[in-house]
Amino acid sequence: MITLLYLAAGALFILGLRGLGSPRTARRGNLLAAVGMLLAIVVTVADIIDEPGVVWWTIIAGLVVGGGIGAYLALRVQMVAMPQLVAAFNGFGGGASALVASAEVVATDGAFSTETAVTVALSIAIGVVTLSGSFVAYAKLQGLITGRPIGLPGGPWFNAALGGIAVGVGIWAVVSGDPIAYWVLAGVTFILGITAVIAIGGADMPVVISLLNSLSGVAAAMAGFVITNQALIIGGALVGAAGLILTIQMSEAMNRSLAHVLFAGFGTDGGPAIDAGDKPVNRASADDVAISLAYAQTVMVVPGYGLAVAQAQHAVRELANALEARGITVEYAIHPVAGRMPGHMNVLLAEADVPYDLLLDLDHSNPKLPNTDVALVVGANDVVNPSARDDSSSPIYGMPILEVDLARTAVVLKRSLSPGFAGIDNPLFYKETTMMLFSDAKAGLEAVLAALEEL
Amino acid sequence: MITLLYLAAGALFILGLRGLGSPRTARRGNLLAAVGMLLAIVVTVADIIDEPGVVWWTIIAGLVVGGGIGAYLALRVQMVAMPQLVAAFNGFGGGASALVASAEVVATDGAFSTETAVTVALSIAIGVVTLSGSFVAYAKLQGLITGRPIGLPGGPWFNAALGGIAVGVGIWAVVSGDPIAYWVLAGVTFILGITAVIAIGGADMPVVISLLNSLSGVAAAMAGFVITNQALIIGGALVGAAGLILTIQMSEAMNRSLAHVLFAGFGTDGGPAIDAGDKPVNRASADDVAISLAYAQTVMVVPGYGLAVAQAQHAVRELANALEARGITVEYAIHPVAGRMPGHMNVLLAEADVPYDLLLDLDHSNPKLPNTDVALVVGANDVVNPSARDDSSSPIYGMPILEVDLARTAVVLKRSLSPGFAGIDNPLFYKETTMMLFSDAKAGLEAVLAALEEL
Amino acid sequence: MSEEFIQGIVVFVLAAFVGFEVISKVPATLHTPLMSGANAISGITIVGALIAAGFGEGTVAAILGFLAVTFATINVVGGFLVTDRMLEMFKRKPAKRE
Amino acid sequence: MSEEFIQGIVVFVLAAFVGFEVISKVPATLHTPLMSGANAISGITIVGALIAAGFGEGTVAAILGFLAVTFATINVVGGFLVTDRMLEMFKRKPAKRE
Amino acid sequence: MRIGIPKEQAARENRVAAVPASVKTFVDWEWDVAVETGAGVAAGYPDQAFIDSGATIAADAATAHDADLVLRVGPPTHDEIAMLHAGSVLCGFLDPFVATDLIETLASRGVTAVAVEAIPRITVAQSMDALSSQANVGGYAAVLLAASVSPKFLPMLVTAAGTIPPARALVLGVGVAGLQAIATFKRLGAVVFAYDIRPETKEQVESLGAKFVEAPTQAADEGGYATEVDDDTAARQQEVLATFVADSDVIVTTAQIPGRAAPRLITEEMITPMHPGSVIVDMAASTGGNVAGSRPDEIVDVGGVAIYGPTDLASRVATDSSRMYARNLQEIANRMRTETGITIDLDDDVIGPATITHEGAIVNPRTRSVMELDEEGS
Amino acid sequence: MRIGIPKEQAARENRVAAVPASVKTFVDWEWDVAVETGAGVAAGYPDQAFIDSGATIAADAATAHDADLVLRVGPPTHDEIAMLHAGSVLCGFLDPFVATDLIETLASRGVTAVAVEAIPRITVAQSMDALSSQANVGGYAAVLLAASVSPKFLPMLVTAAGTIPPARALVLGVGVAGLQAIATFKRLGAVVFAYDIRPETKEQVESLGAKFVEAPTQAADEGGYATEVDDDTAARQQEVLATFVADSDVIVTTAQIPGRAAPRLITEEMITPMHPGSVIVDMAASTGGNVAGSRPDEIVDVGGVAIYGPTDLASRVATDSSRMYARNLQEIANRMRTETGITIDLDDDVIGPATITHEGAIVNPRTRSVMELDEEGS
Ligand SMILES: NC(=O)c1ccc[n+]([C@@H]2O[C@H](COP(=O)([O-])OP(=O)(O)OC[C@H]3O[C@@H](n4cnc5c(N)ncnc54)[C@H](OP(=O)(O)O)[C@@H]3O)[C@@H](O)[C@H]2O)c1
Ligand SMILES: NC(=O)c1ccc[n+]([C@@H]2O[C@H](COP(=O)([O-])OP(=O)(O)OC[C@H]3O[C@@H](n4cnc5c(N)ncnc54)[C@H](OP(=O)(O)O)[C@@H]3O)[C@@H](O)[C@H]2O)c1
Ligand SMILES: NC(=O)c1ccc[n+]([C@@H]2O[C@H](COP(=O)([O-])OP(=O)(O)OC[C@H]3O[C@@H](n4cnc5c(N)ncnc54)[C@H](O)[C@@H]3O)[C@@H](O)[C@H]2O)c1
Ligand SMILES: NC(=O)c1ccc[n+]([C@@H]2O[C@H](COP(=O)([O-])OP(=O)(O)OC[C@H]3O[C@@H](n4cnc5c(N)ncnc54)[C@H](O)[C@@H]3O)[C@@H](O)[C@H]2O)c1
Repeated sequence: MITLLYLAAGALFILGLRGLGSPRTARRGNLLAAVGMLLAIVVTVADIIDEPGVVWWTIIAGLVVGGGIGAYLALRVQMVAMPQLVAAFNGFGGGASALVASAEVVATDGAFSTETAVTVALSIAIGVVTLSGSFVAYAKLQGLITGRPIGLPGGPWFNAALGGIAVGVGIWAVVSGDPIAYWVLAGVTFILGITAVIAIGGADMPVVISLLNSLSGVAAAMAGFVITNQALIIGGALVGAAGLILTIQMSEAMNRSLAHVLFAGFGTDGGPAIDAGDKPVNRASADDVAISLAYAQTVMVVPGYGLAVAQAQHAVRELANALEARGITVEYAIHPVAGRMPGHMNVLLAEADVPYDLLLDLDHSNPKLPNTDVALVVGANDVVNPSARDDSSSPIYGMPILEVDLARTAVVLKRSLSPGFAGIDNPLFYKETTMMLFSDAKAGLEAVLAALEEL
Repeated sequence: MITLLYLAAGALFILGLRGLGSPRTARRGNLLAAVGMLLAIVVTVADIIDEPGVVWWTIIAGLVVGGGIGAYLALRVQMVAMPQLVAAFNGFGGGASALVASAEVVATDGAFSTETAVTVALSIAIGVVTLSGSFVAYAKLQGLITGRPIGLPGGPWFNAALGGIAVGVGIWAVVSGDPIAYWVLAGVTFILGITAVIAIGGADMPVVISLLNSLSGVAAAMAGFVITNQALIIGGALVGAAGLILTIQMSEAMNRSLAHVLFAGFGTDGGPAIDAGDKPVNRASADDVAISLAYAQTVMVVPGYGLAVAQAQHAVRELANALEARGITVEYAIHPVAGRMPGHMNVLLAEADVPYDLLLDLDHSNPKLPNTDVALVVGANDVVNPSARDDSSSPIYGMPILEVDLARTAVVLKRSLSPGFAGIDNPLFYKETTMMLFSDAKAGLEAVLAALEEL
Repeated sequence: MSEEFIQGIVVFVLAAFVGFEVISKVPATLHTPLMSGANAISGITIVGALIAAGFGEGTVAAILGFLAVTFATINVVGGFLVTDRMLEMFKRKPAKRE
Repeated sequence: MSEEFIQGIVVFVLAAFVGFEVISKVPATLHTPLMSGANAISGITIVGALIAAGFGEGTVAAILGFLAVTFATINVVGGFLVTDRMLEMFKRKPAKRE
Repeated sequence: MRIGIPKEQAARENRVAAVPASVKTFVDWEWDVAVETGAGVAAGYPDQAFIDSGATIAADAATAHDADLVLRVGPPTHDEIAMLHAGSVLCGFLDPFVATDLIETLASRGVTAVAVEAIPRITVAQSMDALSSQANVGGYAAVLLAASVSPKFLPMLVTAAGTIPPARALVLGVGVAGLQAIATFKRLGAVVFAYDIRPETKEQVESLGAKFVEAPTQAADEGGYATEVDDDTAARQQEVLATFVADSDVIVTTAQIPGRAAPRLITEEMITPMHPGSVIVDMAASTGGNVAGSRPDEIVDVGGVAIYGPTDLASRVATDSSRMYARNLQEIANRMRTETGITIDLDDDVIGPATITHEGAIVNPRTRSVMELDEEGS
Repeated sequence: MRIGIPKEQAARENRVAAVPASVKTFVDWEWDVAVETGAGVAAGYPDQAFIDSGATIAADAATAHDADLVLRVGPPTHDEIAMLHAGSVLCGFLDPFVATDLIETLASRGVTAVAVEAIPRITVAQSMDALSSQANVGGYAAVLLAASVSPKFLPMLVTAAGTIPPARALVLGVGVAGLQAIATFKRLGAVVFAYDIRPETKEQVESLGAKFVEAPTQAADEGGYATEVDDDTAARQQEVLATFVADSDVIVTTAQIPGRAAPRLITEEMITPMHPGSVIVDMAASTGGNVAGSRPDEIVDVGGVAIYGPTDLASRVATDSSRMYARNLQEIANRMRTETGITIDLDDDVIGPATITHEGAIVNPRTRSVMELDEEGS
């Protein structure tokens, strides 16, 4: 019977994970998974409540202390610090799995069947790597240690060697059944977790955390084998597999291969070239832009010379059509000198059959921009440069601009941070409310459209 | 150990089903599933080969006879008759599951634990419904009995009553353990299968077969419980679930709700309105068109007045772009009098920026059409009417036409079978090589593009 | 309920989840082949049939077993073959542009 | 290998398949929340921790159990809460056109 | 078989009835082609181009008219008719329902006259339909005329020197010429409204991305042509049109009713509220005009609004209008062609109705009825 | 503060320096505006429209010139200069680097002359850049001229009377006018090729969907203007251009080098192989012409090719070119505006360089250098 209830919890996890994959259902998904977890905990407690000799204080103390710390951290932390928090939580999870297996080692003094011994060793090894690796990731993101990859003596071979040692110790533990061997294994893998993650750059940390998350699932599943509990096996296997897929998707979204991320030290990998010196930009993917657009009520398209260069007039119209089909109001703000000739944008948008009454000139669009949810700047630069308004030393000071910096969100689609005709930098790109989508305008708009249709 | 091999077979089934969902991998998927099946059979045989008292002749005879019949039917049958063949095969599968459970009844004389008894009853009931229902579907499609829904006394309540009786008998069997009860159950459900399917129209048979297919999976899974075999449980559950999803997708693709199909008698459902009197047309979905296009090397777009009415010029260009991105050659055949004014198509296609050198006039396109894989006729009618060439009594006899009827496949996109300007019927629509996609030109092209991008 | 039976339920539920998830949006042209392929897989009952046939005692059991194996084999062999035939249309690969 | 262990493997494989299939193409904005949610689910190890803690004999076992429960609970509680916070942005529904 | 292509003598007529491509086809049929010297120059086809296609150059009009088949653009003068020999076939725009004296002369000289405007507008004759091909060019040329004389930009422009709103264009009469006018206005970026009496044109107007003006409509006759409207309908029509006319910057009117005076669609009162600088091109000026005050080939100023009544629109695009017209004639000739030359088959669906005079008689019923020949005979 | 808008007297000049919208702005600034009677009529702005915006109508030129700020389109005649009072500001196209005698007279009369062509083409001055706004209109008008006189269809048409291939258009010189010409040709459906000496124009040409002719290029000066090319480059340029010119049906040339004669891009030998009926519009005719044989405001026929040298293109679209020009002047006036009226600040980035004469002296360095004033002084 209890197995069936665990199965129900597992089913809730599945539905939860599935829900988390789409913006519409993500919150509900998280809730379902949480309910599943509650079910599993209640079932377990109910199952042991009548057993004799249960040590309750450890359970209650653990639940209270852990719950308090978890809730405090989760509710207090700032939005930007969330990824590192996830890393920390994940480390605790991995550690818990390792502890469960360790407790079994203590309880049985290492007397396992071979197959169980293998799972014990795996629980401990994977759990501990997750623990130490996650905390290094946390420290990197939190700025406690440098975000730059830290070189190891011997480079990547160091970790390879350490991995080899861990395997050897694991075999020793399984074969000998000696508890000491398990503790040595824990020690070696603890170091391995640190050295493996410390060698990876801060920018790749999200991918690393996702991979560690997948590993903590595997650790939980292994622990399930150790204590013969199907809830752990189902939940752990689920997370292990789902986490792996997610890790691959994340590295694809960042244009990295997973191998590159993990073994960066083996080769040299320049990474995406765009970087604004020290000034940080919010770099968005087509998916991110699609979501911002999908959840907007009003969108203002601001076309510029880049739209013309990319010949993206048809693409922009299609995207606008798709947004309109979702009930979103789309208008176009046409700056008097956008492009390279008077009426440049008009020619292009007329070709794409954009109705004239959606084209707003400066006087009509600027009053609307502060109430616009998303200003979608397509290949425009100088005509949306706030310096012209704010910085009297700017060569373009005094030129009227489209004030997209006042919109709730500005999405800027261009290929790089290069300047436009006037050859000057644009503070808009570094604003908090600005998302930069680096791409050719046509390709970028098409990607956004494709992403939108998948929402 | 054997369980793990069954698990491997199950994994192959999963990979196979997944492959079958996409055109690129469908053949490989089928092969994987077949390998999984072979593995399961070999494992089973290997498992029992050393057991004493195995009756080999029934096994060998069954395999030979069944294999021969199956192969003969599969390889001999005509393409058009395939759906009914699938129905027949499915019936055999359901029957087999029922027989496995029945054999268990015979062997144990009905002495089961309650839970096992339930699964035995379910195996028999579901297996037999599948058997008789599938054969009725077969007979309908093969024309052995009329395709029209056959009314039953009391209409749908008849089947409801029969279903109630079956449940009653099932309970009797489980409670009493009397073998007779199981045989009565088999009898009742046999009739139920017939009466349930016979009340449904021939056009809906594909959906019904898919549902019966799902049921045969459930029957197999139940049989798995009966003989405690995880291969049957995994395979059966897989097919049961996948079949159900597929059934829903199929009825959606046919614009029917599943409930409507099954309980058509409860309400009246007009069904799609377009029907060419007695002349049959190949009615295609956007997916079908997308696949034909995706697997073509050369596509000729033939625009007509309907393209103008729908203002689908941008949509056609987008679709062409997507095809070109796949390396497919797309050209446009412009008939001199397509549309309602000289140069009508030119105006529209120029607006959509179709390069002039892709526009072929009559003299240049007709020689190419016989070697064109797909001629995509968008809202054209008279200008592709073969009567003008073939039928000297036709009022348009003698007008030069675009000979899309000579292309390997012609896809005609228009809203209905209504005639065009000349007011005459078009034999092109009834050709075997013609697929009709009934839709507004713009909406239709957009749907095809969406479908194409999912391939 | 026996432990075995419960295990069966666990496996059944998980396999059903896989079945639900494995079918994403399938193009209409593949509906029939997919149905046919799934149908062939449901012939897994052949494993049960083999066991039933092999261990059936008495004429009735033997006949039932024989029939079960025959039916299931028709389903399996015919099913996979006919699916493969349906899928022939997907053999041709789009060639590169000349 | 014990029957139980084999059952475990069956369940593990099937659950892993579900895990693979359940994640279809996820928009990048959901990568972090999904990761966080999955991470919370991996806290299922709390079940093991509860059992370990409940039945641990001796001080070492008790401490290990206590730590295991604490760690796992942090993961579970913190994980679900933080995921929910991340997902707040999806609360707003697009309104109809005025 | 000898075929003659005279040089057109009419003022403002730049077109020619054959182009090198059609000459080449005739030569392929083993016909002798004589092109009068300079016949194609105004259309951009020098003599040498015809020579290269296999024609001989006729030194004067008499030689060019001395042929079995004479292809012309406009009707011949009496002098030119005198150059035709009996039994020859003359093919061109002959105005056969109005210019009856010319027809009479042709008949009396024993010339077979085939009038391209009488080619029936049936599907199989589309390639011979010179009315359509020339109306098509006319619609295009009318818009270019209007655009080039309009003091307003047609497209919308947002510039540093202010936003220029798009011009509003109105097309009245949406036959072949009207449709092409809509398309050309659209290309130039104007906001286009259009109206025609025939209800089916609404869909056609919209198929070009323009807006239909919802004034009263009335079904066409069985030939697809518009019929006259009663005074009441006309009044309601004008009422609706008035506001659109007043707001328009450029107007092209093309409305015709075959065999009758063109309908008056724009009255003087409707013009008064228009902006000064607005332009109206009345393509129906030669048949009475759709616009009050329009005069053929003149520019009339009504309170700052310029009303053009050009009758030579197709001729302004002479290279291509000649090319299309020559192709029409080539197809007609092909229809008449036999092994050895040409024959006139009065029972032919296409040639029959288009033949006006044959073997000394006036054979076309409509011409006969206009000339009241049958009544006299009855 | 009184502002005067005289009626332009030059031939073919239809524009006016103020439109009702700009008058309204001046009135809002509490300026008195006097518009000479009939000044706006040719541009489609009757006196009444100005009155409605708050202007008074001046009965004659003298009254209109008797103001603190006089806004004109073209330069004044000596008679008109005589009507200006000392200390007044004159703003318009004054041709300040060529028409030096006029400048001298203005200086001697104590008139402050602000020449719009000397407004620097910097970002903040874009709304005052009359050269751009008028060149833009000119590019549009040039294409409409070419299209309306071309005997060929610009767009492609597939019709029952044969397929008409699209015309090939060539635009030489891709500044403001050239870009608008490309855009307008594209709208009309021609296949457009374009060329400019400045390499950055390639991307601009392609951004309008046209094709760039890959002839030699040469970087612009720091002001963004083209510089003169050496003979060798010119020869290679012509070699490449020759084939494109020969194949073109319509050509618009706009190439200018500020302060110099326009570059000769099309020679007589390049014209010879062109089809008869082809059309060339040389927008640089008044500064020497890009095309051999072009003459200002004349139509020259070179072997059937018509070469137009219009100098009044912007004036042909007078309603909208006036509207943009008036807006430019309004922005300039705004730049000069103070609480009480206007002042000329010679240190202003925009007004400074554009001021030619002030307080009796010629202050513009370039005019001074053309007049060799500084050398004399040094
Ligand atoms: N309208 C006129 O009459 C006229 C005439 C002359 C000069 N101007 C000047 O031109 C400027 C116009 O402003 P603007 O905002 O339209 O343009 P802009 O300031 O020149 O900026 C255009 C931006 O588009 C991006 N871009 C170029 N190609 C692209 C592609 N294929 N895909 C995506 N992005 C692309 C470039 O950034 P990346 O390289 O990073 O992609 C560039 O920063 C003003 O400074 C104006 O004064 C206007
Ligand atoms: N080009 C000319 O100069 C000219 C002038 C006058 C007459 N014509 C005549 O017009 C005809 C032209 O031939 P054609 O093949 O282009 O056109 P057509 O024969 O008139 O056929 C057009 C087809 O488009 C379909 N359609 C209409 N609206 C649609 C929409 N929104 N979406 C999808 N389909 C739509 C209609 O079928 P459904 O209703 O089923 O959708 C109709 O059968 C010829 O007969 C020609 O002789 C031509
Ligand atoms: N089937 C064919 O092959 C073919 C070929 C060419 C033209 N046609 C048809 O012939 C018909 C006439 O074409 P056309 O261009 O020669 O016409 P037209 O030149 O005779 O007349 C021009 C237009 O004026 C309209 N008109 C007449 N009176 C009007 C009024 N009072 N108010 C508004 N509009 C009025 C007519 O409806 C017509 O559309 C059209 O239907 C056309 O499609 C058919
Ligand atoms: N930043 C601004 O505010 C602003 C405003 C308007 C114009 N501009 C720039 O000013 C520049 C000049 O514009 P314009 O239209 O006044 O130019 P223009 O009228 O002086 O010349 C027209 C064109 O002729 C070209 N040309 C000169 N010699 C040539 C030769 N030998 N061969 C081919 N082409 C030749 C020039 O490069 C120029 O593009 C452009 O770069 C334009 O973008 C800038």
